[in-house]
Amino acid sequence: MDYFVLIIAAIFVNNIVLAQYLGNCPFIGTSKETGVAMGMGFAVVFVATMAAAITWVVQRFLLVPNDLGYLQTIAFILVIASLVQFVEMFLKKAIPPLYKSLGIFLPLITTNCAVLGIAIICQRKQFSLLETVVFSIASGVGFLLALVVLAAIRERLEMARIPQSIQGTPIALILAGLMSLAFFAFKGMTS
Amino acid sequence: MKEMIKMVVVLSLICSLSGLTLASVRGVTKPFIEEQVLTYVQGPAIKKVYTGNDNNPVRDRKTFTLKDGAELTVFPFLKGSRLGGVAFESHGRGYGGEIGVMVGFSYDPASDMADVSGIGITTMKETPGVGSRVNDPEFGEQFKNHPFKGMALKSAGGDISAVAGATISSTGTVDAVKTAIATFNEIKGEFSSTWGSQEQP
Amino acid sequence: MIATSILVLFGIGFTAAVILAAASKVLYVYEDPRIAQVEAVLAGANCGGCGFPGCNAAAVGVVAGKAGSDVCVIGGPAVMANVAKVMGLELTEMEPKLAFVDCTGGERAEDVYLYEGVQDCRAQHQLYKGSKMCPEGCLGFGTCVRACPFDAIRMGPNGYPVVNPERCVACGSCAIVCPRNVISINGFTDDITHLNEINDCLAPCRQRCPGQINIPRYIEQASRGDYAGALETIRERIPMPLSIGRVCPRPCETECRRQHVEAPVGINMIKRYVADWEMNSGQRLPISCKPDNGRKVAIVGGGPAGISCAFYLRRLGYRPTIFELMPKLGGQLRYGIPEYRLPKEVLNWEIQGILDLGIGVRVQIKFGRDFTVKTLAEEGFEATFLAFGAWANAQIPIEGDDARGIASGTEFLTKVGLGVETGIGKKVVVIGGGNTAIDAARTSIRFGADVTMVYRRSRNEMPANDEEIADAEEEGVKYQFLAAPNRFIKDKQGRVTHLEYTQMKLGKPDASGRRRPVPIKGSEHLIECDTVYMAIGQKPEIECLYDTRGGCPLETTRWRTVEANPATLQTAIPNVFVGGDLFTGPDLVITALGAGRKAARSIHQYLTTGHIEVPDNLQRTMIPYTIFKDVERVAPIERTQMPHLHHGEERTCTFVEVEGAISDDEFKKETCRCMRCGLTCYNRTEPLQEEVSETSKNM
Amino acid sequence: MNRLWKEFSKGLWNELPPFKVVLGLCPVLAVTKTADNGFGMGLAVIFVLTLSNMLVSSVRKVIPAKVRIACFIVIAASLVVCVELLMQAFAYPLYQQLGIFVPLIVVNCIILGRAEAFASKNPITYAIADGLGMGIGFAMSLTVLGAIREIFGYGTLFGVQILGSWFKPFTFMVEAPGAFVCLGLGLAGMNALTNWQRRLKGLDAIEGPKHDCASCGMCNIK
Repeated sequence: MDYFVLIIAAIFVNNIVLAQYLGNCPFIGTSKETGVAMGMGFAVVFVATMAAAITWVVQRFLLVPNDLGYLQTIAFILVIASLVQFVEMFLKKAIPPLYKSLGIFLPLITTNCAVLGIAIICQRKQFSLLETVVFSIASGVGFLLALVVLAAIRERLEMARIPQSIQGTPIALILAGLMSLAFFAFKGMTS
Repeated sequence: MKEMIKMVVVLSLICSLSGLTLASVRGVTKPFIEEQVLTYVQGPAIKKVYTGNDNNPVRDRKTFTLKDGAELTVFPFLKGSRLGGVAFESHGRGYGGEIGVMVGFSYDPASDMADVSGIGITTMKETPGVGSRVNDPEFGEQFKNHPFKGMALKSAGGDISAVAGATISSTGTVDAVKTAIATFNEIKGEFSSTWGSQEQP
Repeated sequence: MIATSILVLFGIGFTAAVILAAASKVLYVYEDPRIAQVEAVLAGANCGGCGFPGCNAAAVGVVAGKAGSDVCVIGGPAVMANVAKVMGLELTEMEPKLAFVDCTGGERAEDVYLYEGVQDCRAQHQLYKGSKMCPEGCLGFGTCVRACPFDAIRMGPNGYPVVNPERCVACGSCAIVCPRNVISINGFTDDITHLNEINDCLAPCRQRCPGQINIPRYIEQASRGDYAGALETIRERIPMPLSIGRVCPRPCETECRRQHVEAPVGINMIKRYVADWEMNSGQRLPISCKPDNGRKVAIVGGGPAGISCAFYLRRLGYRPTIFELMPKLGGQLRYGIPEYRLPKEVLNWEIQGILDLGIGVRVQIKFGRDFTVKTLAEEGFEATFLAFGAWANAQIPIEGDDARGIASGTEFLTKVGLGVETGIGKKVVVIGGGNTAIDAARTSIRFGADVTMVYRRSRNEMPANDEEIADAEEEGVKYQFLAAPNRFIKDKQGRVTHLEYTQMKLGKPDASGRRRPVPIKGSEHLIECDTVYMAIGQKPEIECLYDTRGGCPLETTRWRTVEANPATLQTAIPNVFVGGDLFTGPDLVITALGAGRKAARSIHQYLTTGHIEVPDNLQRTMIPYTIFKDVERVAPIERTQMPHLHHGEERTCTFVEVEGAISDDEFKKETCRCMRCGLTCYNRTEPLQEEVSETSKNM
Repeated sequence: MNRLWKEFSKGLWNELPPFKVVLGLCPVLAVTKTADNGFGMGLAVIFVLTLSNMLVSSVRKVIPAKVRIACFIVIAASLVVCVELLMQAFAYPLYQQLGIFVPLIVVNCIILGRAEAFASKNPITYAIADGLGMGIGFAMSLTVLGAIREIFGYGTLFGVQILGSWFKPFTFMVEAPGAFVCLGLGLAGMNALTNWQRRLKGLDAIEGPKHDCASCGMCNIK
């Protein structure tokens, strides 16, 4: 399959947050400041890619040969949870600067549905290993993009006159809706 | 160290317990799931490839063993209790991977007359917007009530028009249908003994 | 199939656990085990109130020493005790802090333009620094209210935010978002160690008061009947409201905006009223102090500066000891100011209350002779505050000044204060025009003498208070203005009989702005006298600072005062501080009290952090834009007169206090006269809103 | 009994997820295209939440603190796989509709959040009541949201045409943007209601619901 199309589709057309509804808790939770949003976004790109690649191996060489496809969910989440913890320890030891900038986000990613979601989507679409890697990087970038854009808008909105009931999460969701509407336009590009 | 061992033991134990539970649940639900998958995944394709039957092809399905040892599930179309046709899945190589095609046949055991009654794409990974258009009605319609003869692309001397710009996908689809015709011819003799003699109310 | 399922999941779980277990060994990074322990005892709400991102980061911060055991703002004392236990820290009492709104202006401050933009303080602040005329005041859009994660701030009815102390955890979110620095997070220490800064909301009286008392606030509290609160406010800045309420020459009243309506508010009479209320109530109000931290500070000199410094050091938890040469504490208050202005009974009551907080006293012990800075350090005093005043009298070296019967005004007043024989005669001449001179003159009157005051300029130039001058005149003191003493004439026994002076006339103004007296040739006159008190100024006695070899580690000035950093009062020896008249030369009691607090602040910071912080926006002079004369829309109310307890003849033979207390009604009226000024705002009798809405209609 | 009712009922209104406590947004957005999808997802969550609360509460004393979260995840994941299998066996069309959001129940913060915040600290009966209440509340919310989107998006309710042929569906409502906007407006409406009630009682209005994911400090990263 054409990798370019795959990347564009993953970032824009089927944006992981705005079109696939994945990873909404961190999307709303960490989009108050652009700096934080960047950190979270990069952490997701990093972890999602590793998780998708490793779960691909687990699926292909452990579950499928043993006809245990139904254990996919539990196997994946176990792998991802251990992976995140391992990566945290590894970064702390080996690359402390990187740990400093991404470390605080890592524990939060264990239960981020974007990571598990990307891994499962890759399996459902029966991607090859390379496709899996490319797709998960692109999806992560899509998450990063949406998160940073939302954070930028919300920073601007800090000073806006918003009715009391709509302040906070509601306005963030409505903004996300408008962004999603904008991304919706990409749907026409490929079909 | 002791703490670590405890950690490993507890986690492994819980995983094994969960494995036991899940395997049991899986064992109980497996037949139900198979039925449901056939009904809802292949069911729509089966419905598309043949009209005029009054049975439930999924419930009446039978598994045949081919010459090369592979197993094939065949869905019969019955009208009243007369066999009017069958459908089964066949595969061809496309651009992005295998293309699964449900091929329906109209078959009259008495006269041994058979045609392709229609096809439906079940699985494919073709390029969206290009190869994926083999799933479009314009392409699929060409197979409706198509005789076995001439089942090839126009470029190969047949009468099927390929999807523009997606020759490989089109070829893959046609190949799948051709394979299905071969398989059909191989096992059609067993059909009437399986369903034809049924005289049920 | 069941077996494979169990096996595979067991395998995954086992592998994951083993890898993690192995990794935690192989990739082990030493992490202080206390981090986990501290984190375990924190509240775990990840609220961010402490300023760290989450409880884990806060724990790391505590272990790294970046935060104390009081890191958790919502955990309260229990959490703090646990953190302290883990860290082995001494349990420092957590000082409760609160968000503090330093603006009373709100809607009272005038708008300079009409603003219709985004209702957010930060947004408006970007447009010409906000619409309010006051450059420091609250803009009133409630950005802080929205920023508060604990729902502890509300917009009050007067257009500025009000903090709910029950909910506030002092997380500081409000202070961060406020573009005008109106909100700060204050605790007890900040309250009593704060120095006026130019962006505080400082009414003119507050700017002028050398003690920096929050005058509008205590008047407002007093007007509500909250006398205890008013006294607490006063005691945030000075420890002696009773004494200062009697003796202060009230520089604050010279700046009071009310004088542009009719007359200044009687600030000091309000202070005196609430202080008297406490004394007459029969019991002392509790004065909050931090628990004793066992650190000793020596205070040399038991005058106003020393008492003030000791008071604030004690409140900050230190263990101060006052060393006093005289038999009793009080300094000029006791030995300089006569009984009829400040009864000794009142002074004793006030000083006793301060000493009862736990301040040590050693009397009749002389600095330089009985002890030195060095011996103090050996005794375990970590810092020393020198405030032994300015007791040396200035001399005019004129002919015959060695005659008997000539003494200095302070000597005389001290003897009166000590209750010893003064040797006063029947005809007294007092030379000088300051308050000490007046005190000497009025005291002499009470000894039945005939008193003439000789001053070389005119009445207008006299530095003493106008009221005092008038009171003295009323009591029978004669004035001889524009008279410069030439020589003393003595009899055979060596006792003074006459003072010869030259008549002067006023010439051109000199550097101090006062017109310089010029002698009129040939205009010598004689005044008959048997006693002369010279009160022409005092200087500190700094000989005691010199060691036996004549060396002095402290720098002194040509006015014989000790050199120090005026903002911190720290001398050349880092742990020695000076204050009071020893630093400024003869000055007001209120100045000395203010210096005592400033020194206490410096000593506290020096002893806790080793460094004394000097904000670069300290208010040193009057803030120009706050001084204006067009005080509009205020209905005049006449100023209350201080009642005199006795009059004329009767007064001259008694030392009983002259000024009395104002009545309850007068007190209420006087408190109502205060316009509760801010930097540019004040209470108008007619509200301001109408004007704004009118102009907006016209637009 | 009183406390039992309290733990059960709090999820139905006072702490109604996701309106009063913002938890588990992804499925809320993704599966509320129609009322029956929302209802189906709600049932799945009730099942998983109740059982996971029950199991977590019953094993809470034997699990070492370090692998606590891992064990909770395994428990939740096993239950989710059960749901997956059961749904495939008996409600395959629903399974197809919900897609990957069935396996993703395992990372729904509502499951781990309740396990960590409630079940791991409370006895089993209360844990069950809490899970059941929260689950039912969540299902209610999903169904209502699904119904709204379905009515406006398709003109149907539970698949039955209720609006006449005059009605031109707003496709917007069933697509992703509609999901976000609907949920946002839903939250806003809930806030407005709360504020109105508070004002009736003479209290001040409050600003939006606060995130309440006890297991995650995401919202406070600075």
